[in-house]
Amino acid sequence: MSRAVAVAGSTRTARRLGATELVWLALAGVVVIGAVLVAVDGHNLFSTANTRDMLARSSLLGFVAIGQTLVILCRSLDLSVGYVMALCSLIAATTMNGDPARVPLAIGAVLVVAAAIGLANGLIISVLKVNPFIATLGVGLIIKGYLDTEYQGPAGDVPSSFQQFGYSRIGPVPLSTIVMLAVAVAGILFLRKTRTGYHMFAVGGSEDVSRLSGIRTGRVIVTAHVLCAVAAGLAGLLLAARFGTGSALVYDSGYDLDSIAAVVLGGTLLMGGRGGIGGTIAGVLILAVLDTVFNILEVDPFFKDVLRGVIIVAAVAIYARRQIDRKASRVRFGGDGGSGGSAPPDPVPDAPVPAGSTGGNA
Amino acid sequence: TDEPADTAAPDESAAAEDPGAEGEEEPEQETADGEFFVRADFERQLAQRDVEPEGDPATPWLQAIEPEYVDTAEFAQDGNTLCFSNASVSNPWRVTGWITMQQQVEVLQQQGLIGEFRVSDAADDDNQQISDIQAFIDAGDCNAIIISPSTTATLTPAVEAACASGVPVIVFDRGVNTDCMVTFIHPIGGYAYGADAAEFLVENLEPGSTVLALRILPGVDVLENRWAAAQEIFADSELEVLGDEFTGGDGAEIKNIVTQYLQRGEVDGIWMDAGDGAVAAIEAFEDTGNDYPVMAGEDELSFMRKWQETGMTAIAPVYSNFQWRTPILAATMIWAGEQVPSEWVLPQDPITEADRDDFLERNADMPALHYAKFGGEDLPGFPAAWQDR
Amino acid sequence: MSSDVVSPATTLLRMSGIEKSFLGVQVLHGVDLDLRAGEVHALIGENGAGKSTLMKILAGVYQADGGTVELDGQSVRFEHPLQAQQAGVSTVFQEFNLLPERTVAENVFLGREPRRNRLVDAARMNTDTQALLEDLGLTWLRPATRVRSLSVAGQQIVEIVKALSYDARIISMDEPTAALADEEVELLYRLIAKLKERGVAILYVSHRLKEIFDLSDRVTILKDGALVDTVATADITSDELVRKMVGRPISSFFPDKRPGTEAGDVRLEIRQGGNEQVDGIDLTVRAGEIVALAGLQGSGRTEIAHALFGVDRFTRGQVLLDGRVVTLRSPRQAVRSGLALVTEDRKGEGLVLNQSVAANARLVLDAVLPRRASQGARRIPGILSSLELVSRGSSQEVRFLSGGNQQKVVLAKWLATEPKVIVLDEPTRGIDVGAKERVYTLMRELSAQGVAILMISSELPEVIGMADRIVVLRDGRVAGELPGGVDEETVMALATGHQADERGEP
Amino acid sequence: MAFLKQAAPLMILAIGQYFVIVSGEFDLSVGSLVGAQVVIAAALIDGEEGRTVPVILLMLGFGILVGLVNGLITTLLKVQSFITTLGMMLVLYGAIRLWTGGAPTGALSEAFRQPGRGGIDMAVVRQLPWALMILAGIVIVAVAVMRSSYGRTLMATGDNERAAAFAGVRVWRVRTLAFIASSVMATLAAILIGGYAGVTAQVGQGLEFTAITAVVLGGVVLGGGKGSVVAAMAGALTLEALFVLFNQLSLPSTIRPAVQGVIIIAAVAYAARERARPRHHQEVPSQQQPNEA
Ligand SMILES: Nc1ncnc2c1ncn2[C@@H]1O[C@H](COP(=O)(O)OP(=O)(O)OP(=O)(O)O)[C@@H](O)[C@H]1O
Ligand SMILES: Nc1ncnc2c1ncn2[C@@H]1O[C@H](COP(=O)(O)OP(=O)(O)OP(=O)(O)O)[C@@H](O)[C@H]1O
Ligand SMILES: [Mg+2]
Ligand SMILES: [Mg+2]
Repeated sequence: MSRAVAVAGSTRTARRLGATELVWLALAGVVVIGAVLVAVDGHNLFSTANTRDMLARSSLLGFVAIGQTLVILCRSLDLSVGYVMALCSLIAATTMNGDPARVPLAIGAVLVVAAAIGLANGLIISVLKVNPFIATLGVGLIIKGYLDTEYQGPAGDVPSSFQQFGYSRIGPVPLSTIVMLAVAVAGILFLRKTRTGYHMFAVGGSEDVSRLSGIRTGRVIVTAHVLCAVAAGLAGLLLAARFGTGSALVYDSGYDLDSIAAVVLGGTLLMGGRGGIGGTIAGVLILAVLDTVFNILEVDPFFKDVLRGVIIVAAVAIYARRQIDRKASRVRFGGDGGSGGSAPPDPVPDAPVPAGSTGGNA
Repeated sequence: TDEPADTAAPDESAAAEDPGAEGEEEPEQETADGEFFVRADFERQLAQRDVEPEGDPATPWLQAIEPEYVDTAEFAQDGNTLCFSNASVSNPWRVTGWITMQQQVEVLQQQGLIGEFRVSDAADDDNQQISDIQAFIDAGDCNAIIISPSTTATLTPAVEAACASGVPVIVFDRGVNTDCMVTFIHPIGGYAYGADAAEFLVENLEPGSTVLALRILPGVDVLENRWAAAQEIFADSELEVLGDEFTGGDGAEIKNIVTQYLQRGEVDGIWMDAGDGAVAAIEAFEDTGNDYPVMAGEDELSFMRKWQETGMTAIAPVYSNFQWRTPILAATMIWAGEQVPSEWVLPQDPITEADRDDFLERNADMPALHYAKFGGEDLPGFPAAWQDR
Repeated sequence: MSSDVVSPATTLLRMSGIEKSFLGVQVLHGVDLDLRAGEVHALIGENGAGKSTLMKILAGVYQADGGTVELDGQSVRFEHPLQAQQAGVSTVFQEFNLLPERTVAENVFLGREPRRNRLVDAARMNTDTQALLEDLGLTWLRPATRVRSLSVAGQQIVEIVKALSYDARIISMDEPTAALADEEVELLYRLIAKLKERGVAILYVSHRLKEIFDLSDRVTILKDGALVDTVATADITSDELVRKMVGRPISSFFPDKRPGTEAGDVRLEIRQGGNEQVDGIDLTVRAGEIVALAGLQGSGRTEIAHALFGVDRFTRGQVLLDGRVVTLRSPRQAVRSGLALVTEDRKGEGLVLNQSVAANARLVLDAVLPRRASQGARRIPGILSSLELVSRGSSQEVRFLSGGNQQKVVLAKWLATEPKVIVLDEPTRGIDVGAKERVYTLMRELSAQGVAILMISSELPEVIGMADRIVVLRDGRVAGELPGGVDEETVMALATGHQADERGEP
Repeated sequence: MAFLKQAAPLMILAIGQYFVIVSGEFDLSVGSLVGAQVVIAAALIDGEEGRTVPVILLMLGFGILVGLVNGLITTLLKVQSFITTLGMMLVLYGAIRLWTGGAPTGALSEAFRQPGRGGIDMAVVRQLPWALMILAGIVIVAVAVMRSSYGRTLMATGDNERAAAFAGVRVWRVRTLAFIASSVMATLAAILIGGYAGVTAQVGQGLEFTAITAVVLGGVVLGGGKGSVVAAMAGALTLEALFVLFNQLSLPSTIRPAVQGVIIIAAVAYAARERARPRHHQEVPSQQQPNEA
């Protein structure tokens, strides 16, 4: 019996390795293929310059995608992140207004505004029961209206001290990437170490089950949206640091859909309940590596879009394949000799014989 | 002065520090408002229209208005790898210019003046373009970096970093808030463009006539300048501005909006901040049975052909597309240690009815979304390169 | 075991006059129930009697429309399951309430994960779960296993472990043994004994009378949402209990065969059918015959129906219809060959809830025989009225119908295709007595018309009362075949693999 | 008349999107597809009248192909349609520009422009636009389809895929056909839009979100199984009327997105309330209620 369980257990773990690991494996694959292609072209993908480039490209999308992971885990979605980023870059730059002393104030303002938008998203979804797609699209439009009315172009001035956030590096690693990875680690710890993190998986897995287990599902969804918006706010800060000013036009750069693509590429289920930030980071890195490789190879920008579309769909198709295989795990009479591991082991030999009232002496 | 920000880019910090600039004007309601109108720039650009540019009129891309030459001896070198960070090729104006640039590069490559021509395209994403520029800097083997910024101002730090790397930097089209580059190449600018169009409407419409303004997107400062100049001029006129609408440059949207205005009343003139979709606006008049308006489009051939066909009263303001050749030539000049203007202001003459047919004839075989003043007729690839794409 | 064993009969919980309606249909009519510390209180009644509803009110899932709940003499009203949990009431729900993607430990501690320094202490969660499992003798269950990979019984055990882990004073269990084999039932007995010693009150719902007599101190009987009686278990016999529950002697409950109903030729035959879930299935159903598939949950009955119907496949063996070998790869082919399948999960697999009665009833015609759909649909009103469907018209959405009426729509949908073989998987699950009788009558009518019926049911009286032959499954294999009318113990013995007389009489 | 003519393309897109949404999926590729089709038309026709019909047939073929690919990837490879069609959106956007070098080339023929631009001259209304007649034709077909067996199975699939499968519905086929319908509608919309306004580089951009918003505004539920095709069209008409209203009210154009955002959230929230009401008992009470215990 225990043998059967052990077998079942080990095959389980072998399968489980897949989820996030597969994405990192895919990343490794992309890096290797990229490196070969780049080498054939006479360059070195791992040169300091190129390594920096790959990492730098990952940081902005990284912030947004970390937040997006949280909402997608809850079976929600945030289409307003692009607008939040734009707004936050403007708030940051105009609040700082060239004065290094105002940097903390600006960061505070950005976080508060972003959190408030996330709160609005979360409440519209959980209290008004508006589909997340429409809710966040609508909130995005509202922000867009505000931006279009208030800002006719880049505004504000970021002091050079804060621009360091966007430009300085430690060795080959850009500071922004380090911060992004720190946020990612914080996010991973949040998901793995806090109750709210646990509950996000639960709510995404099944809202009803979560509720019956005493989870206040609305709060979880709202929290996820607040954190997502705050992550987008951090991305806005990074934009401000890199631009030296705030810019509304960022909302047209497609970070909303890109971040969702990165999350899904990272193996998180769009239906919620499974996945994680670790995979998302790999997803973001895959996109960044592709970008760098395409750039070195001078791939036509439009061909890049084609490739990206194909790669995203292909990756998700592969994950879906594995998902289907999973179901075959509860085999009772399989070709594999019927070992399975699904049926509960029959007797419980080592259980102490109970004293007192069993069925027998009723 | 060679403050590039003065022309294409408003210097917000300057504006913020010096609110008097617009405060003392105390303009009446309809004039250009606030932030995106810097009167000094406006007036200088309007004046520049009348300045005779230096150089051969046959090669307008090498002409310059009131140039202040800088010495480039420090950048003279034998290396000839040219790097170009392009904002995007996402609209017909940029596509046309990009082809011209490539043709120019080919010529110079054959002459051995340019070796490798390395390009990255940021697909309209500022952040991506910053990374692109950094990648060039980090690669360390560019002998010159040309930058066509995707948004004014936001690329300032990246351009400064490029300058700091010691490589000669050339910026063209939109500007950035720094003067660290060797040369900043651009036509006269947005105020002049907007004013050309607005003045034409004021001259050709009866007082009391109505004008509809069609704009592409809010928040793009170079486009805001065009509109700010137009507002300034309309305010001083007796024209009534019915409204200003954002169209996204989408023909269907333009036609819808114009049709709606026509249903509500007369529209005598159309002002556009860019000529994309001008034909759709004209068709709205045709389809609703209204007389043609007085129209300011752009030197896009679709519009100019329609203009010729209908004989309407119109003007094609120009945002000189031939400027795409200049940075390439500038790079070779810099390598050769020749002087270049620190701010290289190219001529920007609108096409009027007088020279319209001439330009149409020269571009007879070109596609509809081609720009008349693309300035590549003398390049060997002409005309096939622009036709086939 | 008698009720006076529990000496100080402190009343922990008192529910009185509980009323509840769904969609204007009252399902609980002023029910009273009280629980004492250290007692096992059985709650019995037919399907749809309102047992689960009462439990869910206690658990804070539903709110009563009327009546009061007192806990320790204090009036309480649970608006959210969390409040019930905090008040010391935990529940094993009838439907699974687990997250398949999470581990056993994560599920057990869902909503109240142990923390240290405000962070979830996963290690402790695992050791606590491990300890809990060891305590219960469930050493083969690993805290870190994903629930998805467990069997139905394994999942049921996790549910129970989860409820026990709350340290609750009141634990209600809604059919906790439904998916369990005998050994696990034994285990549950031991657990319940331990809980009793600790003074926990247990509200226990089961359809297995044997368990009621084995375990409970008192029993409350519900019928059609109304309280029939609460008695000490020691003071009542099983016959009396059944009579109170059903309200009439069981024998009259199942209609007699129609005169002239005869078993004809073999319509359906499965020879050595097998796949990953079942193996070596031999089965024949003749025209005009009702054959029942009996077995514990998870024994593979539904799987046979699914494999037969092309939802899953038999990877081994043969299926013959009217003597000809057929390969049915999809429900569509099955329908075309004259098969019909009334699924066990009415909401999940049987109905498109947001659509009208009419749309549901003609769905199979639309899907499989679109060209004849309109013509076939003309029969539907007749079928619905012969089933005595109660609805506000054929354009009413089926989600607003009661369970029994929903089941009638499902039946109508399949009858409209005029099947030759009809498979009924738990056809009376969750429907009321009247509707049940309608279903039974219909089955008799169909077999009189020569339709071959394969019935799957977990309710032994139904199996025994309706079937001509009973095929009993155990662990995916045929354990044996019995004639209709045998006693429950014989069936259970085959189903569990134990001799009936090994256990005490119920 | 003019208003309906303007609204026709969005209504047609909404009909197409409706088929997909009601089956429980999304189609994010329609905006890109409209753009691609207009550009394809201009490039292939290149001003030659004689090529009009063959090119339109080719466009329809291309539309069917796109729908087929969307549908098969979604149903057979089990990629969520959000991702499938997002990928398709990127691929179409890139491929078309790759092909034309970034900006549209060629020109449309007069004949091609007729359906979107022209009409039959009439006494009272001055002109009966072709677009309106095409729209009417499509509406009749769409309503008929939704009443047909296919329509019912489509609805059932969106409502409960499993139950539909148990009833013999070939879910993959039904959904793939819905994607094809959506792409064909996008193609027809492209013919009208191209005809109406000619070729511009930006044509079609963002139409997918407008179309989805329109459908949802019509009370069709994302997730499938609820709402009628007529309501979806009404949603498109409402949205288009809203845009016209903004214009009539001379609402500053920059603020319009904000108003639009508020209106769609409010409308959908209201619809969600209405829907929740009759079956509110089935749901566990929302946890926002104050604790009375
Ligand atoms: N959410 C609901 N909406 C509508 N009706 C419901 C709902 N839940 C239960 N009912 C109805 O209430 C009645 C009582 O159901 P309940 O589940 O309490 O029965 P039960 O005694 O637990 O039956 P079983 O033995 O089948 O579990 C049934 O007629 C059922 O159809
Ligand atoms: N471990 C499992 N995880 C998920 N689904 C399962 C598992 N075991 C069985 N099932 C599915 O549950 C359904 C019922 O299983 P099965 O046919 O084995 O039981 P049954 O005898 O019909 O019992 P019942 O219908 O009473 O649950 C089948 O569709 C089967 O595929
Ligand atoms: Mg029940
Ligand atoms: Mg079953």
